[in-house]
Amino acid sequence: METAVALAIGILVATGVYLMLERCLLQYLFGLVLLSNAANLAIFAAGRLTRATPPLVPAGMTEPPQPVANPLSQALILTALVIGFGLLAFALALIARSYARFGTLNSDRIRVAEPVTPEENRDG
Amino acid sequence: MRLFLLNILLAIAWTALTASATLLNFVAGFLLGYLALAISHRQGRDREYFRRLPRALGLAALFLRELLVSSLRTIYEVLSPPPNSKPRIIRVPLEIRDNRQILTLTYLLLLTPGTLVLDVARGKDAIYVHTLFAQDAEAFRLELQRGFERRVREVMS
Amino acid sequence: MAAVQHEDGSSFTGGPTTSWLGFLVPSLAAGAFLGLLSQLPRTEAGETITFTIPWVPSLGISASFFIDGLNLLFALLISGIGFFVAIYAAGYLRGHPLLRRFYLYLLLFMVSMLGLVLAADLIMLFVFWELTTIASYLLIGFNHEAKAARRAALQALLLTTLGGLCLLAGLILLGSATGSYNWVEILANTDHLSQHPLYTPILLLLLLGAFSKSAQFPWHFWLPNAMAAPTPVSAYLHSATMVKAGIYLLARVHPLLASTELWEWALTLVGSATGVIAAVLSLRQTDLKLALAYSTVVALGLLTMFLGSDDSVAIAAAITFVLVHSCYKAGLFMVVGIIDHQTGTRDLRKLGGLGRAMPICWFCAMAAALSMAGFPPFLGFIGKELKYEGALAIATEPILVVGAAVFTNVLMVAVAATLALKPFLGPRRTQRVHISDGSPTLWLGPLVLSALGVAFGLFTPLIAEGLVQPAVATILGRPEVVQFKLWHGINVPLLLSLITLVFGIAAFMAQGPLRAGIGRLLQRLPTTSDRLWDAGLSTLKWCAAAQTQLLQSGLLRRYLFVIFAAIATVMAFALWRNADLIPGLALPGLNVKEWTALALVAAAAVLTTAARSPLAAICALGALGVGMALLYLFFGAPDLAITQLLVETLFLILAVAALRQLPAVSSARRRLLRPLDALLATAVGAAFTITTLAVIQAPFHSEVSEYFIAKAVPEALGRNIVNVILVDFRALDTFGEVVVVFTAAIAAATLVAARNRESGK
Amino acid sequence: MPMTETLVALLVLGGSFFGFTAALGLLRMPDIYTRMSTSGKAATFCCGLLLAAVATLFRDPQVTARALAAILFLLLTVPLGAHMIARAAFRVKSPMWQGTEVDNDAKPDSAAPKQSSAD
Amino acid sequence: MSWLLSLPFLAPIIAALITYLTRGQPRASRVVSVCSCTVLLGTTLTLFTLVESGGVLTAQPGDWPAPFGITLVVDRLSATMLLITAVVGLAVAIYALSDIDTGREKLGYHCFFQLLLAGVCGSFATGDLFNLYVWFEVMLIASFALLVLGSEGIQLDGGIKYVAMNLVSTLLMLTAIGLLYGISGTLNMADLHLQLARADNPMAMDLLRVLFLCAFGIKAALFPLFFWLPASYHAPPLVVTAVFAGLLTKVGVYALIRTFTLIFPQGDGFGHQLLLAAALATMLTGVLGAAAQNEFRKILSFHIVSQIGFIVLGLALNSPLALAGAIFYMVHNIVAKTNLFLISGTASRLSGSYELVQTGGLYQAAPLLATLFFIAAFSLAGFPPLSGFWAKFLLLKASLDQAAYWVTAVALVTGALTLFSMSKIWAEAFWKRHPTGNCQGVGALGFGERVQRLAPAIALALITLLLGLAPEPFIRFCLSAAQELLDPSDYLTAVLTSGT
Amino acid sequence: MTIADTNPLVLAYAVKAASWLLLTALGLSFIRVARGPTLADRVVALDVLNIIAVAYCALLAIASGRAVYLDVAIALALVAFLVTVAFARYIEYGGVQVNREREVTGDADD
Amino acid sequence: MNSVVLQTATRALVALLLMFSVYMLIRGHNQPGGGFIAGLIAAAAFTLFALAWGATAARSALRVQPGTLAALGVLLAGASAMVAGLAGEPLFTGQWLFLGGADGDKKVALSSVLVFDIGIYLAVLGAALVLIFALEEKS
Ligand code: NA
Ligand code: NA
Repeated sequence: METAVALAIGILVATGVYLMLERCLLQYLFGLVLLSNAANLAIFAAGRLTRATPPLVPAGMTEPPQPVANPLSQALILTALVIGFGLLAFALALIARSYARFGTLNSDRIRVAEPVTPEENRDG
Repeated sequence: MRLFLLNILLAIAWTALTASATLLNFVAGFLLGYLALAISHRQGRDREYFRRLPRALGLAALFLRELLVSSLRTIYEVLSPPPNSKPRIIRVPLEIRDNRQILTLTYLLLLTPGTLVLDVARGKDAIYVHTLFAQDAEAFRLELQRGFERRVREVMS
Repeated sequence: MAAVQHEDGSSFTGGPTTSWLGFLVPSLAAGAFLGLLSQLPRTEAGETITFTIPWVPSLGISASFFIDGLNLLFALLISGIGFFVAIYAAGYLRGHPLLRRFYLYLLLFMVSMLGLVLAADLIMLFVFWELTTIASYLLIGFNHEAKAARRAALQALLLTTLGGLCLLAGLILLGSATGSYNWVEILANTDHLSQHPLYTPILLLLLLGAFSKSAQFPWHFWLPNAMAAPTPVSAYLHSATMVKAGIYLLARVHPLLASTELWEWALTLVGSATGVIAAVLSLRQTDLKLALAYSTVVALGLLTMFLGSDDSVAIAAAITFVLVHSCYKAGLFMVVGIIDHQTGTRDLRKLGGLGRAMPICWFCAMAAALSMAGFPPFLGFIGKELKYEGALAIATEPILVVGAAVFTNVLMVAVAATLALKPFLGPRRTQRVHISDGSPTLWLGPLVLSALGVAFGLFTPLIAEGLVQPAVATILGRPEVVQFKLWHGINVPLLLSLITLVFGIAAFMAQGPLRAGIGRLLQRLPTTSDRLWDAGLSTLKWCAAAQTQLLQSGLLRRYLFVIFAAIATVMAFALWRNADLIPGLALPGLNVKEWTALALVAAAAVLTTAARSPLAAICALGALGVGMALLYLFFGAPDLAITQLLVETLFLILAVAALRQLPAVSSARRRLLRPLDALLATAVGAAFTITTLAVIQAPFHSEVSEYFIAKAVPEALGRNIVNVILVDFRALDTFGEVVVVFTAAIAAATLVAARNRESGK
Repeated sequence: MPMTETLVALLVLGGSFFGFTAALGLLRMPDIYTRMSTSGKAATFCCGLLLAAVATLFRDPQVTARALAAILFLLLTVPLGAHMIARAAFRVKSPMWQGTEVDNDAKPDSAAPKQSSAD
Repeated sequence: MSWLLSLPFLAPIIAALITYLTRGQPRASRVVSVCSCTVLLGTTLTLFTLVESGGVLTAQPGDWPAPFGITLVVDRLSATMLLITAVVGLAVAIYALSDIDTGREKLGYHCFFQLLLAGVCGSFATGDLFNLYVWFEVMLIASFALLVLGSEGIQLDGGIKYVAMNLVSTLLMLTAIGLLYGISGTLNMADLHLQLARADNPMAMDLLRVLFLCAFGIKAALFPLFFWLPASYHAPPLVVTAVFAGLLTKVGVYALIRTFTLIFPQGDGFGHQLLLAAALATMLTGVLGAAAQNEFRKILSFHIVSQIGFIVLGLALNSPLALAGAIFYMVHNIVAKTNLFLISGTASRLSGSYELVQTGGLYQAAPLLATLFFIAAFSLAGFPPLSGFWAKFLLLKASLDQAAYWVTAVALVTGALTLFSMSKIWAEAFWKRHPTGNCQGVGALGFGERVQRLAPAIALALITLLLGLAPEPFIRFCLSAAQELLDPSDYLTAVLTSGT
Repeated sequence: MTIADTNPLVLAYAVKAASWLLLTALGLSFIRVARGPTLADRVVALDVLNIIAVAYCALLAIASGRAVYLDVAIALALVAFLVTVAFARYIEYGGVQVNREREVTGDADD
Repeated sequence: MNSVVLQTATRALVALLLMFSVYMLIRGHNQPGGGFIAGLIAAAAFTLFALAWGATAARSALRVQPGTLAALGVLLAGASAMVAGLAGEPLFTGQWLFLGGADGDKKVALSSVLVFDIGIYLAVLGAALVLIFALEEKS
């Protein structure tokens, strides 16, 4: 099953990268989401995939009776998920704000910070 | 509402007394409590509560029947070759005006396979229903008004 | 050749007429001079005086100083001439608004220059070397509002710094090769260095440093340009002292490095070329200061040429010439400065008839010029005689050396004559009426320095035994006896002197045609060093601009492309190194539900990419989220599944809300198929697949997670091990994480708030 | 108790069959309205039956409560979502299967009717 | 110890929350911000002294022993970075008092600034790789916020590029950390050192090496991953640029140092060769990029890139002297670079522009500012006796000791070109006459503003001078820090016995 | 209590069959998500996809005998419709006007 | 969104979601759930409110500014971490107070860990709402 998951990671990365190379900022954002999922899946795989029990200890026991899935990689992904949510949300807001400001989502056309000619370096 | 809460309390008491915290036991306690309350509240304004429960059960029964019938029809519809039903969009005028009643009615219709509430008219005096199985618009309206709408009004007013 | 601004000669207003620094600096110089002079007897006796305080012991660097015959000579020159220059500056820059800064820079320079020659530590020497560069930069750019001054300052700074950096590398290598950074220790054992594998790099690096500082060809052009500095600076830094730092360095390393042909050839060729070229250029100048500047380059070239030799006479010639040149050249510069100050010009063609109005200046000019031209009984004569003698003694290529020496001296005689006669004789050509020698602060320096030329010539033994002989002994690393005589009898050097005088006077007479001829010659040259410099700078700027345009294109997708391409490249490189270990693709082991979830994830990813509308893409992301959640669920991670779904949901809601502000079908015309991007994306994806496989096919060390599983209930009192990790075992992560989310949220809100403010306006 | 297991099996099979028809309906139905009519509810039933199966199988009050809660939540949320989409589609006059019969008085009364939201 | 090691990030976080809650009253926020930075300075000074005298300090928040719980660990490198962060933080906090407008203050400037400090300090203090990721994120998101605060067009554009590329880096880092966990089963950096030494998985190790190199390379602005920096650093308000210039890329470099000394020691040199190539290319492209610029901040921004190359060069050479040089260079550069940006702010305040063409006259009008600039700029160019000289000296000597002459040559050329840019600024902004003659002196500023703008610059310039004139204590410190990096046995012992 | 120790024959086959059915359903709904054609179609399909995922959670609970999966089902049941509602609003009220389209996207054909 | 059905249903659903979120929070230490999940669910509740009644109404229903809520949440989490520090233990060490019997799962435990989780709950809720409201109010 490792191979399949690794392939899925590869597909997520490839599609993510492909999207990020587009001009439209929204596509960039979607690519980022894909990449972010790839990262989480990679951590998940790195913690090893087991069709084991969820890492919960049943009431009345001090340790799980049978092997459980790796709880640490899960905790890491949880953290990464929530952080990723924050970052993606910020990126989204930034893109929305930029559209409001520049009237375009085409990153080729957003040339205020690095203008094509020096004369264009007027903020307005 | 006061009586309903009281009924719940009684059910909890029953569950506690019997020391068996199962859902079934709770339902049993609720029914017992209901009977007890119905007996102890023979007079008074709160009689409404004891009328409403059977009606609600009646509504539920109607709903379940509709559900079953139209589910099967839907399955047939999906599995059979090209659509043999006649989709319609029908405006059904309503008498009920209370939001919660409209909501309940809408939910009932939405949950029934084959019918879909598309919109509530602006004055809340009608709903737009998309239906798969209605042969005749007028018949559908009447059926709905006499069926679901009436019962909803009875239970919730 | 950039025109030198004449502004510094006019009188100034608005600044302080004097400053306490105007007393301090000369006093310090005089103090230093006297203090150093008191050490003369000890160095004469061959003693080396050292003084050390620890500075950076962990690198073997100390703040150590020493005085021996060689550097005492330089130090006396620096402090002595510094004294007169400081006094001269008081008169010259009287009333200049930046007078105080001038004194500070001058002081900085003097201290650094003294430090440079007296430093016993190689690194200390470099420190002071660079400090003199800085001082020189600030002083050349003193007239900072003039573009030419800024250009000249930059030129001098860059050239000397480039050389300085080479010098630093050379000094570090020298330190490594000899095991010490201390001159005294290094010079104590000079035998093996020429055999050392690092000899050639050390030598070349040090020569680069010395040549650039001492304006050797082809770096000679910065020095005339540096004449943009006020005249006291030109007199002090750019003729008497700083430019001789390179000479000092050559002399200093002479015992270590001079034993090879490389040394001899390098110094002889570069020095003679410098001398000849600068002499020609010098004759051409009509600006007095520029003529002096080129003649300084001539002197530096000759000095280098002599230091190429291992012969004691040549070395003695060099040392004597250092002394002589510093005195007469500083004097001449100051005279020119006074002329400029008084008349407002230093153009030969506009000057004349000043002799009566400026008698002291004329006297000084005459005395210095005679010394420069090498007339007896001036010190310059002895210098010149020694030069010829030394030239003849140079074994490698006597004809070349003698030829260069005679040729340059001929031209120097002409230049000297021009300087001493042209401005002072003939009709007055300037408009100004009140022309005089100016205040004593102005003429004191030139007077004393020119007079010294005569005095030294008359009291030669003092000079020979006290100054030159110890220096020569130091350079050669063996005791030498140097004797000066005004009359050697009739010999080859005397004959050469006579030839020099005759041809020199002839050249003076014919200077008009000569100047024109040189001008024509120069015009035929394809380029000059100065023009090359400009071309170099513009090439640099062009390269910089081209590189920036290429790399920093301003296009986000291009940036990302390069980044991903870099990632793919290095990962491919890493894979290539381990090509034999690349795991095979063993498919299997998955049951149908896992396959479905994975397929859903993959298909949703592809759909996101292929979707024509952002909203369709968002729907695809929703499906992707479900697929991911199912995967997590299948492999025992319900918490993750829930969180994934919740996060996905909230993000999608946010995205849809944001999209209400964005163009609905923004990608209607996007190019779906971009082969290059696809290739890159596939490469990166493949690299990640292989990396993941490489990682997870190895056995896993589960000690840490086992620990959490074992301790969750008994010690952390929780049954959901994931949650226990989050809130207890690794609570710090979680804390940081909520900080991130908090920050992200308020940051995003800030973006929107700014918008609302804007639209509210 | 084989009875229980059999009941569970039936519920499971019935439920998943509903799920399958729901998805099939999505594909086979000609327009958005008919798709919604056939799919959303069927899927909800599917869940309801499966959750009932869970409750039956576990016979643990906590599990039963959660299964009932899940059913309740589904019954509350799914129709709501469906209605909102249907309303939106209706109001923007999402394309309708040509065989649909629309009452004369059944015209959407949204404030500003828009073009179809085809994407 | 737990308090002391937590305070560097805890204090700014608490300060951030307070300033957020009081964001309506900028005056309160200002006081809190400066106080927090002062506390930070005190704490980090204490840490520095303790580490200097007593070696590696550790703490186990949550009281779970290493390598299971997260370890906070401060060794010489961390202590140095923490201290310099506090210094820069305080300087910038004071400068910001007169440089940040009330509008931005109300939008939460102080809050984000404190969070940035928290992220930076957390990154330096943690001994756990995943925790490092978390602190990186704190820093990153705070930097996003600061960059776009005020939402001017140029900020948004710069912000897009900055965010876009840094998020790629973040995801790379996350993936790399996850996969590294897959090889080693641990996240504790000391434990990673031991586990990876045992791991027999050369391909995965090489791949992860390069992944980390790319991830941190983007953060550190290495060639060819640096585009985000020149694209954005001139966009935000000046103090923001100043603190970014000082700290952000250095956190990336710090992470590179940790990665390539502690986690992936040299091995067969593959990683270090890549680092070396990247470092040299970075030095040259950065400095050439600067040569093409004509705006004060853009020139400085490109120089950041170039100087990152220098620091990474030290890491790549991997000798005690080189690493010491890298650390010294880093500290020197943080101080000088931050100061240059602060000075550029005052310069543009007085002369009206950052564009060199439109500025001038400061040499006469503001001699103090000119002096400060001169010190910082020539220190950056590596002139003695300023701090930059020793930084350069250490690296040059290290490269010459290894007979890496090409490296020396590149370093020398870079040094000269650095000087070219610095003198360009000097000539244009200071020496040249102001095109309109409208150049004010420092005296034109109010007393408060004068102090707030100049005191930090003076303090930083004094540090530059001090490090240049009396470098011995710090060089010795750097040498032992480098020793500690190359032979982490003390570090390992301290961490792996922590909390047991 | 897992399938293995209850009635293996009936229940296990039922679960297996149910699993196939639901997974197929998942795939079919995804096809509708992909095909659209209108946004509403995609959203409805996504909704169904979510609900079937809820069902699959229940199935997992039965198959594994672990009630944990119910929690996932509940959470999904509770929040999935939110996306649908958000989309509904988008469909009804729309994004920016279509006629700004050309001006804003400007994706030239270069 | 001006829909009778949505608005009316929302009243019930929001209450339900909020209750469920508290449930997930409290049992999170022993069952799936915890501060994040619970916080996100609570955020979903208010999101629904905002969708139905508008962000302004949702904001006033929350009564506290969401940003303030988030800040307080982070502060609470930080404070719970520092409690241990005051008790002389390393920061973030769990502090437990047991009420009732000392027997396994029966006892009622109050702990700094729970407070920490509540802090996270508030922080995540507040932060998510800041985002939602910001983007909703814009549109
Ligand atoms: Na993520
Ligand atoms: Na920098």
